[in-house]
Amino acid sequence: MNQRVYLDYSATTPMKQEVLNEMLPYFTEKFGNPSSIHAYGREAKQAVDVARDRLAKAMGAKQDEVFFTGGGSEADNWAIKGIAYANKQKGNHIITTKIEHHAVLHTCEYLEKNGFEVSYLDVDQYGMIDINQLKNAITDRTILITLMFANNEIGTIQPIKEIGALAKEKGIYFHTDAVQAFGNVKIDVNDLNIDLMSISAHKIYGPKGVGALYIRKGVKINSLIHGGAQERRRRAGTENIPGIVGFGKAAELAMETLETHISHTTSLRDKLVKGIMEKVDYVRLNGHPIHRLPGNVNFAFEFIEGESLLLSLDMLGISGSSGSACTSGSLDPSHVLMAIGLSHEIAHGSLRLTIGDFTKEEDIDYVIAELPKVVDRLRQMSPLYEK
Amino acid sequence: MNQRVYLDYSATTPMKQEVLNEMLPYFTEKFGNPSSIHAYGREAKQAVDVARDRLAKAMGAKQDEVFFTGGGSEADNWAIKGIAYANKQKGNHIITTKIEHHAVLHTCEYLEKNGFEVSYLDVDQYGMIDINQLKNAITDRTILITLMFANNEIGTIQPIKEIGALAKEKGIYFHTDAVQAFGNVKIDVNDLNIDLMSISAHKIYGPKGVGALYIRKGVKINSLIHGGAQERRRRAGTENIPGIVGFGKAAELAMETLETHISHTTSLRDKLVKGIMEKVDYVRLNGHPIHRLPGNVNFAFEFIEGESLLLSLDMLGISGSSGSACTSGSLDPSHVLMAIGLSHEIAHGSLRLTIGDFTKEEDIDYVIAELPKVVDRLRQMSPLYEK
Amino acid sequence: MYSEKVMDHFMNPRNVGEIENADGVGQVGNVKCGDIMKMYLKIENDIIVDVKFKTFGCGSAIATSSIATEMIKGKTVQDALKLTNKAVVEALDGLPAQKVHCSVLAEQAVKAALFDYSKKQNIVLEGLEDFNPDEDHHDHEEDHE
Amino acid sequence: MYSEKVMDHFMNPRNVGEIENADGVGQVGNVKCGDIMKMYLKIENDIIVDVKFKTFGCGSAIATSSIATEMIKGKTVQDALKLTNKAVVEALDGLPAQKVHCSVLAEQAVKAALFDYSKKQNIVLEGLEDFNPDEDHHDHEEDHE
Ligand SMILES: Cc1ncc(COP(=O)(O)O)c(C=O)c1O
Ligand SMILES: Cc1ncc(COP(=O)(O)O)c(C=O)c1O
Ligand code: FES
Ligand code: FES
Repeated sequence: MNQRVYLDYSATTPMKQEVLNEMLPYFTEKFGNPSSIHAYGREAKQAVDVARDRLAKAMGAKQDEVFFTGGGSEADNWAIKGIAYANKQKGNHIITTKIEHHAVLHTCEYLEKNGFEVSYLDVDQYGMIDINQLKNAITDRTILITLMFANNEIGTIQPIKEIGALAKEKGIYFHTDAVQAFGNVKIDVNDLNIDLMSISAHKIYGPKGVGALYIRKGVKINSLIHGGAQERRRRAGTENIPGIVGFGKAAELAMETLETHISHTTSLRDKLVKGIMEKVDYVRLNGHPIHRLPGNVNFAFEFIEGESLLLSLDMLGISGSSGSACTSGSLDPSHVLMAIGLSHEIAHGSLRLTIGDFTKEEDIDYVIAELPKVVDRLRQMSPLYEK
Repeated sequence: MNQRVYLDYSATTPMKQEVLNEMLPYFTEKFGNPSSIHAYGREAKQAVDVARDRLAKAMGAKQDEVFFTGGGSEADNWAIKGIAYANKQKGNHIITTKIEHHAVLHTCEYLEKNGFEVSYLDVDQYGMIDINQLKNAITDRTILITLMFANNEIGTIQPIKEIGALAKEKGIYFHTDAVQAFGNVKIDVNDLNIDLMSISAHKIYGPKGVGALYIRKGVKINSLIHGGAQERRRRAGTENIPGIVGFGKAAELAMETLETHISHTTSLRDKLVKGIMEKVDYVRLNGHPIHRLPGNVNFAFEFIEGESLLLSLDMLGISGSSGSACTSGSLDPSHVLMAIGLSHEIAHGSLRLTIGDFTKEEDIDYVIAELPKVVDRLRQMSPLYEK
Repeated sequence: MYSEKVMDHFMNPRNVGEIENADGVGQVGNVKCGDIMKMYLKIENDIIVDVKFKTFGCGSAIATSSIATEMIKGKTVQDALKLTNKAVVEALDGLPAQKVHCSVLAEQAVKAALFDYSKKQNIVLEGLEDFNPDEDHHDHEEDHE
Repeated sequence: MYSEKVMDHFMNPRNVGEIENADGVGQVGNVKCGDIMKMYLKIENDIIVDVKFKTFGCGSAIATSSIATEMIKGKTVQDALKLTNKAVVEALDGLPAQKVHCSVLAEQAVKAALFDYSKKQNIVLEGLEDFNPDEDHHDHEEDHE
């Protein structure tokens, strides 16, 4: 393998050196527990305060509306179960979509087994919800709309502002899973009328195992993890100080470099799409042509299967994914690709390539040169392909 | 401040350099998501497997019985809620003690609000439960005994083997919060008949924000965090690879050095207790004289209040705690000290000093020299103290 | 978490001690909550010429007692009665939110000592008509969820 | 996750292609599951003298097809009938648990081609009496919790 080309930034990102540098002192020297009142404890507490402030700034929130968690999945679980159980006397109906991340979908399914009703909105061929269908789904028992900001597989970005305004008008809590959007799209929770928002550090060049939940002041929510008085009594557990410090730094960097990040990834994305579409036939681009994450490319190649495509690319040093990272170990075709109306065999032939800050133009050139050959080789082997 | 003496190892430990060294490559180079099938993903997956193996060895478990979490509190919440909801058709009764960590207590209180019944066992003046009281508390509706291995404030170690045997005999699940015991006491989950066990990395010189739950094969338990297929579909969320790697290394080190660790901390502990008891009057040692954590000292000084004691020590560079770290920010006297029968004013005057691998003999000498002066100064200011 | 001013008054408290045959003695707080403040006043011609305190309590309790004694020493009884917990907090450059109640304790200790003085003198002090020295002013306002 | 042997057969599959006028052709799997294997046999005097395959499927599906063709080439029909998925897995130095079913698919593809051969020859092959070429052998056995 001569070259290593990582194109799986939506699965996870490498941490930036600046982030690691800020974290390092907190492992072995400034190792205190923020709940302790002595010098070590105060030093740790201050570090958490700085990080919280950076995150709040990055989303236009107040400091005391940002709560650290152990990741994006925990944030999703907390938001949905926490709202559901705290507001069940008001109603038991939740609205979501068919293309949510499993952290949202499986949580909703769990609630369905426990007395809640969930409506799963359809999406069109580009992965967009229909705001009218959303309006019609609302009943007087609806307590929560949980609707992802941007999709992790096909990159489609939903009309969050419209949804937020609708939720506000109807007096329904609005949670958005912004794990993929945060750091790739400008987000202001007030402008967009978001009540709760999940984010995760490892998707924005920060550490794994840290996330956050934005909770608008006044929102009625139960805890998911009970115990000590951390996070203003809402999320127990000794704080992951280095992780939180790293998340803060990553968020700050993301905001400082947002424009160049977007233009860099968008231009490489467009180059990759154009290059492949020109050289390969029987291929389509999944997701929305315009309203999509800057670094997201998702192809469906007919007549071949995703895993053998991934394996072949991996042998060439190219790291991609088919469907979401969480499910690429699974054998089912992605629920997102099914929801946008792909047939089973085409869904099976999907390939996600996601671009990030460290992606270089020559990486894209390499993929444009190699990928068509791989597709061709596999098609030659396929009983479905007639030349 | 000329000297810095950290005596709050039960709140959290500094990470060992060996642990950090193993973690470092996983932040910026080997940064893959274990769910990805490409080279970066496989490398990450392998790292998790190694760590899981190390942890399994450290507790006598099988690899596939160890599940990583975001910390000890999450493990406690998962174990208790997970067992409660998965077995509620069998019964709704849980037995615990009055001296559990808040991660257990508040979780039990939460379940009480949701249809479960909880018995809180008393402890004697040394913090020991009465096995007969436990026996009598068991009903045919009892589904879980959750009883901590060693107490975080007073260090008392419970007769876990007897409890495990009793639980097994009665066919009741036995969970133990071993966050303080793991790494300080030899633990074999089979020998002790433990069905579920919570542990946390940052208490054993590992990273913050990582824990694990041991779940014996065959135990019926619900998930706490739903979503992706990680941790054999039982705990969703992208794995905290560097954290998990660090936990594995810390556990391995703990097992390798267990004997010297115990003898080192025990001898310094005994020296500290002796030194203070000889020089200060109106003082008692809280917790069990023999069955206690090797590094735990907990004094009750009459006529003075804990926070002013802590602050004064902090000015001398000595970091201690009053009660548990999680609640030292709180104003209530510790529930543990109340449970062992201390009066309010004596409970308020408690000081926990916990010793670890980096504690030196001269640190203890320094405390023995300074602490009595501090106690005396505060007593001179106290309206309760009559010379 | 504490300002330098608080730490200074905590580490070097002013006017610690007792006054024998004090003209007014007040004690507030209770052992259960972990705080007791006892204040002694020597008053001559309506002027507080000396003041001492003893406190069992947290760092902030000690600091507020200390600064409160400084703030009323040399003042008239009427001026001392005007001492508010807010003034105490300001004089200390602030207190953490959950510690503001300690300053209330300091205000109450001064008032209790002045109330005792007024009873001994058989006078009624304006502002202390309804004062109840045994009232519990110590509210920890926990909000466990 | 795959052994070197699997990766070798995946990257350099043996006997890819079609045989014109094959004596037996079998196809198993279905597009919905993402795997189809098609196997072509040339049989002379009860000996499999040539075999080719085409597979739409995962890496393991391609590797098992490839090695299966190697394992039956030059064998008698009776010996080929004895090919088990277990032998295929062993020949590949193992497969991940969730990929073992791909080897079942390879075994079935061989059987389906032999069944087709027996029908064309109007003979009954021992072991294929109950063979149903349209049965779905592809069981993904998901265990979502
Ligand atoms: C006995 C006990 N259980 C649980 C916990 C919680 O662990 P963590 O801080 O990793 O959430 C702690 C420490 O804080 C503890 O001492
Ligand atoms: C849209 C979305 N939501 C939630 C998650 C889960 O976040 P985490 O891996 O931090 O638990 C992910 C990524 O895995 C994601 O892409
Ligand atoms: S007086 Fe300070 S905590 Fe109550
Ligand atoms: S044949 Fe390989 S996954 Fe089904």
